[in-house]
Amino acid sequence: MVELVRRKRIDILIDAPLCEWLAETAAGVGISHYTLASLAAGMGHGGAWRDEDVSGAVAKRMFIAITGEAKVEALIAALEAHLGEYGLVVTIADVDVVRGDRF
Amino acid sequence: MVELVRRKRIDILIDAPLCEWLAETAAGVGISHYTLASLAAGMGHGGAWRDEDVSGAVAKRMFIAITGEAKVEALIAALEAHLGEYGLVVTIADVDVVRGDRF
Amino acid sequence: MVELVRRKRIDILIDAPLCEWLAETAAGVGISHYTLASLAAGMGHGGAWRDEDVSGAVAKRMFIAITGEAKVEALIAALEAHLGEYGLVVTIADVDVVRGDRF
Amino acid sequence: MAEDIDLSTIDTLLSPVILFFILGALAAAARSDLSVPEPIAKGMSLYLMAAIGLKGGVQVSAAGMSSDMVGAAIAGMALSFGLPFVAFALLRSWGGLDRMNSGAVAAHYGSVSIVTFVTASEALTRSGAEPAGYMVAVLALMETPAILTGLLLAQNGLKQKSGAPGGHIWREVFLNGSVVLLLGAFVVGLVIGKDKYAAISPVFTTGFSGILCLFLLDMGLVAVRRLRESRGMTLRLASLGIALPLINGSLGLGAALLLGLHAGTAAAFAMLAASASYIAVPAAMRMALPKADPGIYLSMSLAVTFPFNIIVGIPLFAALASRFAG
Amino acid sequence: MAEDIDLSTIDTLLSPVILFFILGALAAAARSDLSVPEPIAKGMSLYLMAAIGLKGGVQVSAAGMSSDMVGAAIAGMALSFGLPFVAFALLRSWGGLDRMNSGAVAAHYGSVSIVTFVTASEALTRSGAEPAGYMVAVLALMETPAILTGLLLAQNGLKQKSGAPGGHIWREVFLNGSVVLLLGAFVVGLVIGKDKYAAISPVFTTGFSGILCLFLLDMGLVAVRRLRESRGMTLRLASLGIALPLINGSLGLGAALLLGLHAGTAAAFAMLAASASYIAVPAAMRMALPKADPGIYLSMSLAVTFPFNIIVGIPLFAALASRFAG
Amino acid sequence: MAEDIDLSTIDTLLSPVILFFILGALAAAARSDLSVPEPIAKGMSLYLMAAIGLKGGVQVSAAGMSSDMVGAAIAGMALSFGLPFVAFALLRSWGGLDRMNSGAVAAHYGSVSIVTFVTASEALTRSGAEPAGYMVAVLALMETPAILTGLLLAQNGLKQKSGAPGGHIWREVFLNGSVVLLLGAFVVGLVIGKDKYAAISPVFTTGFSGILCLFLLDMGLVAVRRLRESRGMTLRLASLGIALPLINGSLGLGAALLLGLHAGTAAAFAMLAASASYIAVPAAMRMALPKADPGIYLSMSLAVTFPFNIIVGIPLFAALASRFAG
Ligand SMILES: Nc1ncnc2c1ncn2[C@@H]1O[C@H](COP(=O)(O)O)[C@@H](O)[C@H]1O
Ligand SMILES: Nc1ncnc2c1ncn2[C@@H]1O[C@H](COP(=O)(O)O)[C@@H](O)[C@H]1O
Ligand SMILES: Nc1ncnc2c1ncn2[C@@H]1O[C@H](COP(=O)(O)O)[C@@H](O)[C@H]1O
Ligand code: NA
Ligand code: NA
Ligand code: NA
Repeated sequence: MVELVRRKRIDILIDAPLCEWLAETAAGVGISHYTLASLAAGMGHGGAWRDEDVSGAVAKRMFIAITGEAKVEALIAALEAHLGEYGLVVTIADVDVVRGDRF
Repeated sequence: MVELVRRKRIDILIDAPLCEWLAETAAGVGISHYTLASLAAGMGHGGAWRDEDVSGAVAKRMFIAITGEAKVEALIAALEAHLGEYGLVVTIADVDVVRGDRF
Repeated sequence: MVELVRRKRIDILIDAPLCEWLAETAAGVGISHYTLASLAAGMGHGGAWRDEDVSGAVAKRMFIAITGEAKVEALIAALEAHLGEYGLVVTIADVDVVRGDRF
Repeated sequence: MAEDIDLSTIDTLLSPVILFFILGALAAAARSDLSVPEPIAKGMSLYLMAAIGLKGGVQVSAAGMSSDMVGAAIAGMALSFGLPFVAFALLRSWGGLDRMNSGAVAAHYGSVSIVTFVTASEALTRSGAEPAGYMVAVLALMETPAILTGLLLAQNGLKQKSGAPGGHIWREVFLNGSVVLLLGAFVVGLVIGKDKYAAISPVFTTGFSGILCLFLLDMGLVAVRRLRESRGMTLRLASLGIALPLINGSLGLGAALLLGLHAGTAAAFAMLAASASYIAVPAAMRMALPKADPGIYLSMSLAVTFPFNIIVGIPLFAALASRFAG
Repeated sequence: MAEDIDLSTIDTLLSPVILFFILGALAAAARSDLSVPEPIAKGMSLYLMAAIGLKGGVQVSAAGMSSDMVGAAIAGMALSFGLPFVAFALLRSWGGLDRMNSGAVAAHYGSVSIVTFVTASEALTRSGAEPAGYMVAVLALMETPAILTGLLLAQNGLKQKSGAPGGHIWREVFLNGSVVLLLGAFVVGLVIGKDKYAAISPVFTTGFSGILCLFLLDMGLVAVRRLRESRGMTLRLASLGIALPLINGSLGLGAALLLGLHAGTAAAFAMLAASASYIAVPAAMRMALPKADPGIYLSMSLAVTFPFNIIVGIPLFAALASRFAG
Repeated sequence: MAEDIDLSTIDTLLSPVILFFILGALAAAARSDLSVPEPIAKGMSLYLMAAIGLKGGVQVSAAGMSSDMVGAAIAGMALSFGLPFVAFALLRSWGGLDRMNSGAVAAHYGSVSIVTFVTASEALTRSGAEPAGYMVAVLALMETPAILTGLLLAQNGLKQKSGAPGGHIWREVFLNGSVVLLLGAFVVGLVIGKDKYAAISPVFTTGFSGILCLFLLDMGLVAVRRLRESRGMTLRLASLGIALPLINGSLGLGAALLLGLHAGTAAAFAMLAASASYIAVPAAMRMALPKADPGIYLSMSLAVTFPFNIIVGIPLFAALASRFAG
């Protein structure tokens, strides 16, 4: 049987213009692999947004990384100062992965 | 260290034409913040669908909300009558969030 | 109250050209319902990719299926031989679902 | 003296527009991975709606309002209200569908398909029998009444379940994007008239046939893929997908003859009646009758009736109109 | 002898381009679900930028460099640097915004809106007062200086918080896609000249007005939807969204008159000053001043100032330029 | 008497099409955020394929079938089968790649790049040496044979691992969207002929160069971005990315001269041989040889060979064909 290993999945909802910065911040704490999912629309404290807005400034992406607990904590610490001002929505969940040594 | 708080993440797969109705139903039970993710294709009891279909009628979205357990239960109760007829696929998972007071 | 049932959600990150093959493999172990989510970009051992690449060869999708534990294990076993060469990223998480008999 | 429409079937079939439709259909049938990105398809359909709206408005601004126009508008709305009754009866008896699905399908056949109208206009114009500009307004007016009838039939009277997406349905029905764009562009065309239209006619007139080719390529792909993915389609339903456009088209042609419309306009009117919606109505039905099976109504209108109208319906009703209209 | 621009307000309002804008605005106001897919809108905006860049370059390659050009470029950059100070003062005092948001909004008003410029050019050209080709380069040069001023004002001097997305901001500012495409296409136009442009002019010149109609349809939809979703907008801010283009446009017109630009060019110059960015600057502000509220700056520039300029600003400054410019 | 192609290198480089490619490449090199939405790029590539397919078919319908056509088709398929052997040998020896990756890359170089062909046609037509219409069919025929050879070489004979996506590969190979659209549009063009083409020629002929400009802008962006993200690229592989088009192009030109093709057609034939696929073949390889590194084959074909062909290959082989072809 294929072995399953417990890891963390961190999801960060972020403005599209800030994705590159987030990727660099994540790489800085050792999270160099990630995926960006496409989002269509949303509603938050700052009001509604849609991907259709002509100004790319309000489009958002979901940054997803599967990694170990320590790195997740390091990333959160690195983001701490910006959580509020960038309006990041961060969730962390337990996942089982195959080929656990990769993450 | 940044404090992590346990919350629920509810994912609801729904037809694009019904998203607005779902958002209103969710707001009715106090879930006013959400994100809609883009989906490309799928297969279910009702057959296959693709985002490319010319009639927007069969496109789907994933409604995602992070919130407390009580509101999740309230939302499910509010949707109960429609779960079957709208073919909603609903999943609920545990997540840890930062800035837990926001959710 | 609506009854919640514990199921597994399996997410498989896969190259767009291989989606059809994956769907057939999943159907082979009894997972015939699934959803494909749209992804925008990512970074892994094989370097960066973006959905904007003119050659569809490097676009990726997230295959999502909610199902029982046994079928998840069967799927992983069926994929085992290909996990490495297709560069699949597989995660499995616990979710609670409504209408549990459907999954 | 009957106006002559030079539109032999074989000639229509060999027009580039139809050939691209057939190319798309064959590619999908052979399971080729050819596909048109959805935003491009939607962009082209917005373009086509803006273009026919504009051209209709410009034409009416030149030709002036006519009494024909009022007659056609009233007849069109009456047909849109009435045709679903015929369809409903046949779907329940011969088709074997339940009340809910019959009502949902019937709404599609009372309403209209914009692309069928556009393709018919293009074919008629090419054969020297351009339909009157006001037909665009008639098209827009015919989109919605059928939805009312279909809902009445499906639910045995209109009711509103609490918590269901009620208000949204009526907004979807009356302020549907395609209705708004068609009528809006029609009004823009009316206001600007021929002279100001000249500056934008390279995009909206000169480019029209070419874009329509690419759009129908996609429609061919989509129609056949839909057919392949159909569940719940039966041979009986497929036969209704062919019978209904013939019946509705004949009723439409009859009404046009009674109104004394000229041949090109009468043929276009018949095609409106014959066509079945696959954009505005499915979205409304998905909201209003979520238990109705989209596999059935989309497959019938998009995968059976639409190709039938493009390939058989247009030349047929053009020939009939040419023979009988004055 | 003053050049005469035949551009009465009512005539502008009845141009197809403006009517499509109004159609989009009305559709959104009525909450229709009409929408243009985002990739199509982005594709059209790339097309429009390539087209005006090319046309500007080709025109300069025919007309040759002129000293006007240098004057206009310097004046444009000076205005872009300077106008945010005026805006900032008004936003803080009358508008009641804090330093951060005032700086962010001010940057938008110092910078320029490409679509406003394109629409103004189209209207001026139609009225026989085509702006000089080099104005495209002036437009590109005016995009960025205001961002500097806005940041200085917002932060009370430039500082860099550690860990903030610093390098990216400056790349976004100077190598912003729209600046690069505009200037790049301008250079391509300069290099190829009139003869080689002929082969591509059917797409970039003949198709221009038609595509602009469809693009402004989308802008109308987007502007009104943005207005409806605005939080943090006040009546005072809305009034500034109208006052600022009037003030800035007048300053721009004054500068143009001092430089002795001819009427069409002067009107275009005034419109650059009057317009507010809603593409390049918002993205930069989102990075540089994440705490500033995008709801405020996008609503003011996109939902108030842009429609005001399209409907009132263009005919107004065209008339003023026609009266005062030589 | 040799036909004269008036296509000096510098003149080609200064054509708008090439300048837009260079603009895109420079923008990406400077790390500008300029980008063309993927659906727009895909839409433009569908348009370009439909347009060259149609034009080829219309031309053949006017010129009639010729024996040249059969010769070129057979020679083209033979080259597509054979060229990967040369590439494979060089990739293994000089390039230092393993068997798997060498086979995957070799398949790309035996196959063809549609955009290179389109750009070559445009340049040749502009210089008065339009290639024969049947070359579109030759292009389509050359897409697939190389995939077979590449797989044979990579796997040391064809085998099918159980559970691997076998059937899909062959569908992808033979019913690949681009092959189907090219050949389909070619047949449509053959059927409709010159007269019926007139109605759609504003879109497919008049608009061609302009759309190609925008498409090559995107190709420049994509090629350079791909180059920057390349891992596994070595200087030796890059040098092969330049050597292979020279070798393959010369072999192609030789074959064309033996067949006695006229200069424009011979140059186009040489460019087919010289070009490397970056759409159809990568997708097939991703399925058939998932362990082969897409970073290598995409970078070589898209980021090295494609720009080389556009900037050096086309004028070079045009000049050679002009000198040697009759
Ligand atoms: N509780 C939530 N659940 C899901 N998505 C959220 C939630 N809160 C905020 N978001 C998303 O994050 C975006 C920004 O949130 P805010 O900063 O609150 O405006 C919103 O537009 C939503 O897309
Ligand atoms: N078990 C499942 N896992 C993931 N997605 C599902 C599942 N069941 C249904 N779906 C999605 O929900 C859509 C509608 O489902 P259905 O109502 O069964 O046709 C499907 O087309 C899929 O996209
Ligand atoms: N740890 C990870 N977390 C999230 N996504 C990943 C991770 N590793 C790989 N991916 C995604 O999977 C793709 C292929 O991974 P790889 O095979 O490592 O190149 C990457 O481009 C990412 O989009
Ligand atoms: Na009908
Ligand atoms: Na300004
Ligand atoms: Na080749």
